[in-house]
Amino acid sequence: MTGPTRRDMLLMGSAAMLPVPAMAQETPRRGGVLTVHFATEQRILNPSLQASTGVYIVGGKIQEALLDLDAQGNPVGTLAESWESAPDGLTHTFRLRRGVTWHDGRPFTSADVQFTAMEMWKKILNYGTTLQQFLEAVDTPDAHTAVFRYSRPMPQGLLLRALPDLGYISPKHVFESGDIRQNPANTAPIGTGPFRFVQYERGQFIIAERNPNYWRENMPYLDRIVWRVVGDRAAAAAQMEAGQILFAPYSSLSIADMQRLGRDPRFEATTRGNEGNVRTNTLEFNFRNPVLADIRVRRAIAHSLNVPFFIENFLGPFAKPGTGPIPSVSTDYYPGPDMPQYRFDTALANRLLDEAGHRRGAGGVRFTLRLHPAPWGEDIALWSTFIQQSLGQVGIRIEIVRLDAAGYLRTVYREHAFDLATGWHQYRSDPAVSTTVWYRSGSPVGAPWTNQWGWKDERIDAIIDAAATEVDPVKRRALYADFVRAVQTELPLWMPIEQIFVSVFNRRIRNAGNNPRWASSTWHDTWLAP
Amino acid sequence: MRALKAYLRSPPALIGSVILLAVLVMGIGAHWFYPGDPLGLAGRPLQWPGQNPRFPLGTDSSGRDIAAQLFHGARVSLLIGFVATSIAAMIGIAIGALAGFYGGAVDTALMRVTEAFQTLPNFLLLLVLVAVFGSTIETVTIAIGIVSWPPVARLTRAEFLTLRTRDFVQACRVQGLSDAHLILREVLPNALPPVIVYASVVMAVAILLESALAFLQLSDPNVPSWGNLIGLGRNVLRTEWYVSAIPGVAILMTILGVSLVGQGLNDALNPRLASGR
Amino acid sequence: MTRLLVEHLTIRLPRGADRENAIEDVSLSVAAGEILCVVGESGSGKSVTASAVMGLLAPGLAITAGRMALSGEELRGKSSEQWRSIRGRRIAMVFQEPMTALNPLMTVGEQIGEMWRVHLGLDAKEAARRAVAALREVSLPDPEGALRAYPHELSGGQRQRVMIAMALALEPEVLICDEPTTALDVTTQAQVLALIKDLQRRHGTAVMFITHDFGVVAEIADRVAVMRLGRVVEQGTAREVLTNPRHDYTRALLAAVPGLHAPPPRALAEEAVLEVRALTKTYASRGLFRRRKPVRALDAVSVTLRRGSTLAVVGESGSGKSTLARCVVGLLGADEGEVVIAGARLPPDRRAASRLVQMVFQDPYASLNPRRRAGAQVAQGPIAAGTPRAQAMAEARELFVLVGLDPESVDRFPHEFSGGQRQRIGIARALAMKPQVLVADEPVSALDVSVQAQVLALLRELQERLGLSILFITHDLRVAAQLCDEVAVMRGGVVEETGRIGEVFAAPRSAYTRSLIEAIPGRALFGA
Amino acid sequence: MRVLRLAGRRLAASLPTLLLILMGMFLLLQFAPGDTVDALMAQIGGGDAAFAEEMRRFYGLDAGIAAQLWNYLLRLATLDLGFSAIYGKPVATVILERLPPTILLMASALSFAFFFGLVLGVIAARRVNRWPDTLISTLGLIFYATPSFWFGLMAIVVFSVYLQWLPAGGFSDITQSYTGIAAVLDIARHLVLPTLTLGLIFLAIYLRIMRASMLEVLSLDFVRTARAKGLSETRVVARHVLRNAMLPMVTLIGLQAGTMLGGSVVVESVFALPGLGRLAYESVVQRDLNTLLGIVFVSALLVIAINFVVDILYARLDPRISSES
Repeated sequence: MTGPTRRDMLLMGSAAMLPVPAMAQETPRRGGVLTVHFATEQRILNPSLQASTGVYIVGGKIQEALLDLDAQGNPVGTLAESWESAPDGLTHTFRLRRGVTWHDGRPFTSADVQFTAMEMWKKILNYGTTLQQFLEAVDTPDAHTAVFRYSRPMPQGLLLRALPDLGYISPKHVFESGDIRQNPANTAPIGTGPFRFVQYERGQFIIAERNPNYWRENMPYLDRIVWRVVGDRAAAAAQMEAGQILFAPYSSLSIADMQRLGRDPRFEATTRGNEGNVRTNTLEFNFRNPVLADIRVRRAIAHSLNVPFFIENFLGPFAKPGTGPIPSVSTDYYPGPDMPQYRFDTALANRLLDEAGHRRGAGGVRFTLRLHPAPWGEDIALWSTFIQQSLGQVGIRIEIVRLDAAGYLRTVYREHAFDLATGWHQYRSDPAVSTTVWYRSGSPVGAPWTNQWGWKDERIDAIIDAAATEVDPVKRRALYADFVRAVQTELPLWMPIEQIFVSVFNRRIRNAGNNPRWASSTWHDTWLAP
Repeated sequence: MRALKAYLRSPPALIGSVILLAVLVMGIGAHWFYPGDPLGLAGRPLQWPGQNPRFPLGTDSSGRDIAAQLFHGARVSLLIGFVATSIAAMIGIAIGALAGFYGGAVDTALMRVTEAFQTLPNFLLLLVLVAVFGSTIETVTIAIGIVSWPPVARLTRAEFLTLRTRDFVQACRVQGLSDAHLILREVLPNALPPVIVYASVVMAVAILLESALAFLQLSDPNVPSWGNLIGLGRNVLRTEWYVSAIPGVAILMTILGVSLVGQGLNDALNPRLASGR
Repeated sequence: MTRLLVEHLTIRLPRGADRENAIEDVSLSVAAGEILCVVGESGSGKSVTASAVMGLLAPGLAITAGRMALSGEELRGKSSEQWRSIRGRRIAMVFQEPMTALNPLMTVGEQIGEMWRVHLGLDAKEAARRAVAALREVSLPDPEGALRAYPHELSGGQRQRVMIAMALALEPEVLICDEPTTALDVTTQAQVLALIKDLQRRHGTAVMFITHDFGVVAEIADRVAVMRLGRVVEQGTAREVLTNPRHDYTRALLAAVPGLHAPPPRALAEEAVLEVRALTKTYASRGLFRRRKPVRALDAVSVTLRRGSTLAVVGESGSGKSTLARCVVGLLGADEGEVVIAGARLPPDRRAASRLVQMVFQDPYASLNPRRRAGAQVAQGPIAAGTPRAQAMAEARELFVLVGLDPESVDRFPHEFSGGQRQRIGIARALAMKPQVLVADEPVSALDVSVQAQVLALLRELQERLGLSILFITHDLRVAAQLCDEVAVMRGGVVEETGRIGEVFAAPRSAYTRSLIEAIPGRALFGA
Repeated sequence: MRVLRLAGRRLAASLPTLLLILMGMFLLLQFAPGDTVDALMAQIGGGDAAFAEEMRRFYGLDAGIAAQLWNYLLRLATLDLGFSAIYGKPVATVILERLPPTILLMASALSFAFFFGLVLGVIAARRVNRWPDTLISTLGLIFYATPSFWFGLMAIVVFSVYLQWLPAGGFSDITQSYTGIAAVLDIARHLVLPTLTLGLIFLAIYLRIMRASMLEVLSLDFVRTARAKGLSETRVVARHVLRNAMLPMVTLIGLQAGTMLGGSVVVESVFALPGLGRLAYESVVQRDLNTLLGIVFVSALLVIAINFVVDILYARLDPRISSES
């Protein structure tokens, strides 16, 4: 019973990347319960307070954002009907949709937008705080118009690309009194979305049902959505096969199970619908360790890792070699592959290490480094083992230090007690949202997934700041190209692998994956065939 | 001597010793059988046993040779077993001896501590110790040792309580010998046999605890332990179930060996059978 | 009419035992209304014979020859089903250890009632009624109360009466008693022996009574069979065997039985080496819930031991004699009063006290550390007191010779010595510290009669040679009479009577002492 | 009345133990790298330092260790277990939600292990050294040696995936809303494999203890008396031996309670059961001190309660205990 080799999997898998011709127009069927695998429980479910895929998978169906993305990945209005920006990028006006009500019956107005933007995005929402750093005020000339005013130019492209993830609106009348973080609505969300919250049993399940007076006519099609909490990946795969779970989002199953279910006619394993959620595997260097401060050592390390072999044999068809911090999927800002790359060349690696003065000592070991892998994600564990094995070949002994989530964050991002670290960098459709912060110096100690490498480059900082406020899209794209070329040359950290999250659907689900962030979006048009 | 003869005659002891010997040979001879680094990249990952002659037992999801990890893993499991058991034995015997010999307030206090350790679920305490002190192989072994001493303490205390009032101990007291002499030279040698037999149980538990920790991804990743291999195999359980099955069988056989040897020791050292008045 | 007949019975021992057969060519018979006493030392095969007759042979033992018949009916070869209907109904047995012979978790009533319910199928109420009658017949106080009581709530003597009631419940043809009174106090023993004789006479049961105590034989036996190493060496009526034994082994055994007549009184030194002044000790045993009423083990006890002489402290179990011994040695602290040795109070520091007083213990198998060599255990005291190791070991060899042991055996382990030899090692260990006073707590009661005599002789000889002053604790007045100059009789923590042993045993002043003397089995034969 | 006094004594005796555990755990966790806010940041995928500072103040982690310990114990005196950072609600409610699955799992595993351990132990002792004894003893050893999580995983593969007999995990099937008997049956179906997995090792232990205890009691004097009374072997075993042999088994329940609760951590994570065991594992990983200490407090109470019941059972079985008081 030997599975097919990885190569033919690659061929079959890539087919899934091409846009699938729309199904023959079947008439959507009303009713049915969509069960979703909920891998890690979240503390709160309110997407306007916490920006993470774990929250969107639930909150994204109950609350709605100003904008969402359409099938081609362009911004489309949800709570906002139309919008226009001033040429200087300082004011952006949104015309809000009329006749929309919250689940508790109260009307949706611009006051809700103002409160959410100023009290939540600007003060609490992770990544929102940096994005809305220069937001001065939100004017509400009438109940259905919201005018965002900034003290420094906010490129319209950046704002429109960021709002689908960082633009969820919460009801002002629920959150205005008391501490926003403690508000019970955070675990029993009230929104304008197609599904109303019913019940949350910790450690077991979350249930939401159809919102009868949803503003889109006779939608949603589904009666109910049930999110089942299953921590163990193998158990979740077994429950999918037993039909107890219909959809496993964001690569929540193990790589082997995703491919196995992909081969099963009842299921489809694809990256379709996740193009908006790209992540790259990182290799972070700590410059406080003098050995790594030497550019030749960093380059030698890069050259000693056979990335294509690792991807083909360990990650399967859902990953491909990365070319830099901005992934190929980002049509607006991807600078193309002809950037400085580090192909697999152990001879070159050894020569660079010799040049750097690290002779091979006892047992052929030049020096020892600690590697801190992030304790989530099966691919991170495989990648850190592969690093240990590969660097061992060029005489660098790697000691993997396994910590749990809290320990990892404090050790790497607060105490900087690491040599190498590896984890995920999530690209959120615009470099300024959560990518350039990995390189921009000056982020406070302890802030995870930011530049904590003890490294600073004036020139790169300048490019980042300029690009962040450059209104002209063409100039902005050129600036980011310079940014990528600079960081790929200097190599403060390396992003060799690009992966898109994988969704595993039961084929009974129709209209699945019909936009680049489908798993996080509202599912108003999703329906279940019998 | 008599106990050895009795030990070799009891069938469980023989089978147990053979199994344990095999595991010992695997552990000690690991570098001879599989010289390379067992965690090194040996070939394409997830090849079935027998599919590739170079890997009789196949490869795991990190492309490592399972057979190599089995041999090197034997060394790790036995090491953890022995070291953790000796830690547990040392703490257990010390506390049990003092509590059993002196009784009164000393006994109550020490028993409160033992009860505290036994009331608290030991795996939970193990989780906390590993979370606090990190999961290198040293901390894992010490943590297991710290968690498994209470039963040894209880057993030693029970033995000391009965032996302390025996005539030959009273005779030594009357001869003016110090408490230390009484504890170490008079009572302890007679209290040890059941404790030694119980050590086999502690060792079995220690190996199981390490594999459970590794299964929850809390053990030392730089060490080729069987538990790590089972944990790794968990992600490919449905397709390549052999990755978890093979180390599982290895753990089962080792503990079987250890328990059988323990049973054999019990028959040999058990006063009722051996001396027989 | 012969109830029980045993002819040429031979039972093989499993391989590796010290001899080939447990018993060889044993022929015995017990007629109705007759008590046959089977007497012999431990290892003589008397208990094996009893268990063979009951069909309860230990696993590993097999009957290889001979036959057994109950009222003419052949027993050997009976199926286990047939044996079940015979046991308890036609042939019953009473065992030695009353403390462990009854099921601790079942009431006395249930355990006796079982006999009628199983054998005769009576219902619980009828069985209970008969049980009360049976308990009254064995003159147990408050039979109704005893019915609901659990075994641990009764004394040793009461439990033995329950066993007898249980055995005789179905009026068996043969009753086998395997040393039923050995574990009892001498007064209780006398009552139980009288009870067995009376019941046997009234029911005409054939009784096979196994014992190692010739006194008991003299007290109760109609006929006697003497066994040695598995063979019956002599058999006859009690009078013949006890007054003119034909076999020299019997003659030796009879000679070893200590009589009550004390050797002529010796001149005693005036100086008191040990004075116990108004010693009081209370045990407040703490139950799980509340304090039980405090038990007064010693109540203002005062005794004096003259240098070079032996003072016997006699009394039944619970009289406080052992507590006294432990207080004198310093193992137990007393609440009030003091222990004075050679004029000075017993120092609390154990090392200092070890040069003044030493102790010999009762159980030979528990008094030596099984895991250490004999010589080392004798020499360890002096070594701890500062004597160099080589000299201490040399002294130990001399002491081994002194107590009659081969000096080379200092390197052997305890399990390689017999019971008697271990007691000699215990004595050597005590003497190694050259104490002023030697306390001997029941040193010979766990030994066979013949070995008992040798150890007593050794103590007498050592006393003369070394001028030892011995405090001798025992429950057996006859043993005390053989060795001690003076005696102190204790009861309930109080000294009833003291004086020269000859005078006290000849004309006891207190009624309790008189009852103790009269309770000695076979007093007429071996007595005054 | 006596029972209450026994309870009072048992509780009083275990109070210092409980205090010792809580303080020990509290201090131990202070050394853990990272705190609950780090865990929160890990979970939500980001957040700046201001956010972290603000959260630390909110959870009161900025006070000194002694202060934190002191007011924790004060609150504990009023049985207020504090607020759970992970779940955003009082620890007491979180634990009460997760208690039923663990208690159900432990109760069924314990009764399964005790009953079959008893039966197999008696059979093995009655036919000592013959084939039933060797078979049962070897099976016992194999069950003892099997790592529970490995057995669980293999059981899932065999019983729920290939044979589709039993559900692969979870506590109940929430897509259907069962009521009454159907709900009970549904939960029972979900608990079959976890009970087997958790109970296996304890079955091996009880089996061995029962066999040894039976052999011990069969060699005692009162059994010889019973046989001399002409009772059949079955009656001797049933009426006399069994009850005496049960005593060590009962004490074992008390001793094993803690280990069983420990074992449930692994079983609950393999079978995705929402019990205390997994909650404990998550609270360690999430550094949620209040929840963890709450679980330790509740599981300690659970073990003490079990030991109390064992004392009562033992006192009723063995008259020597109760009469001595």
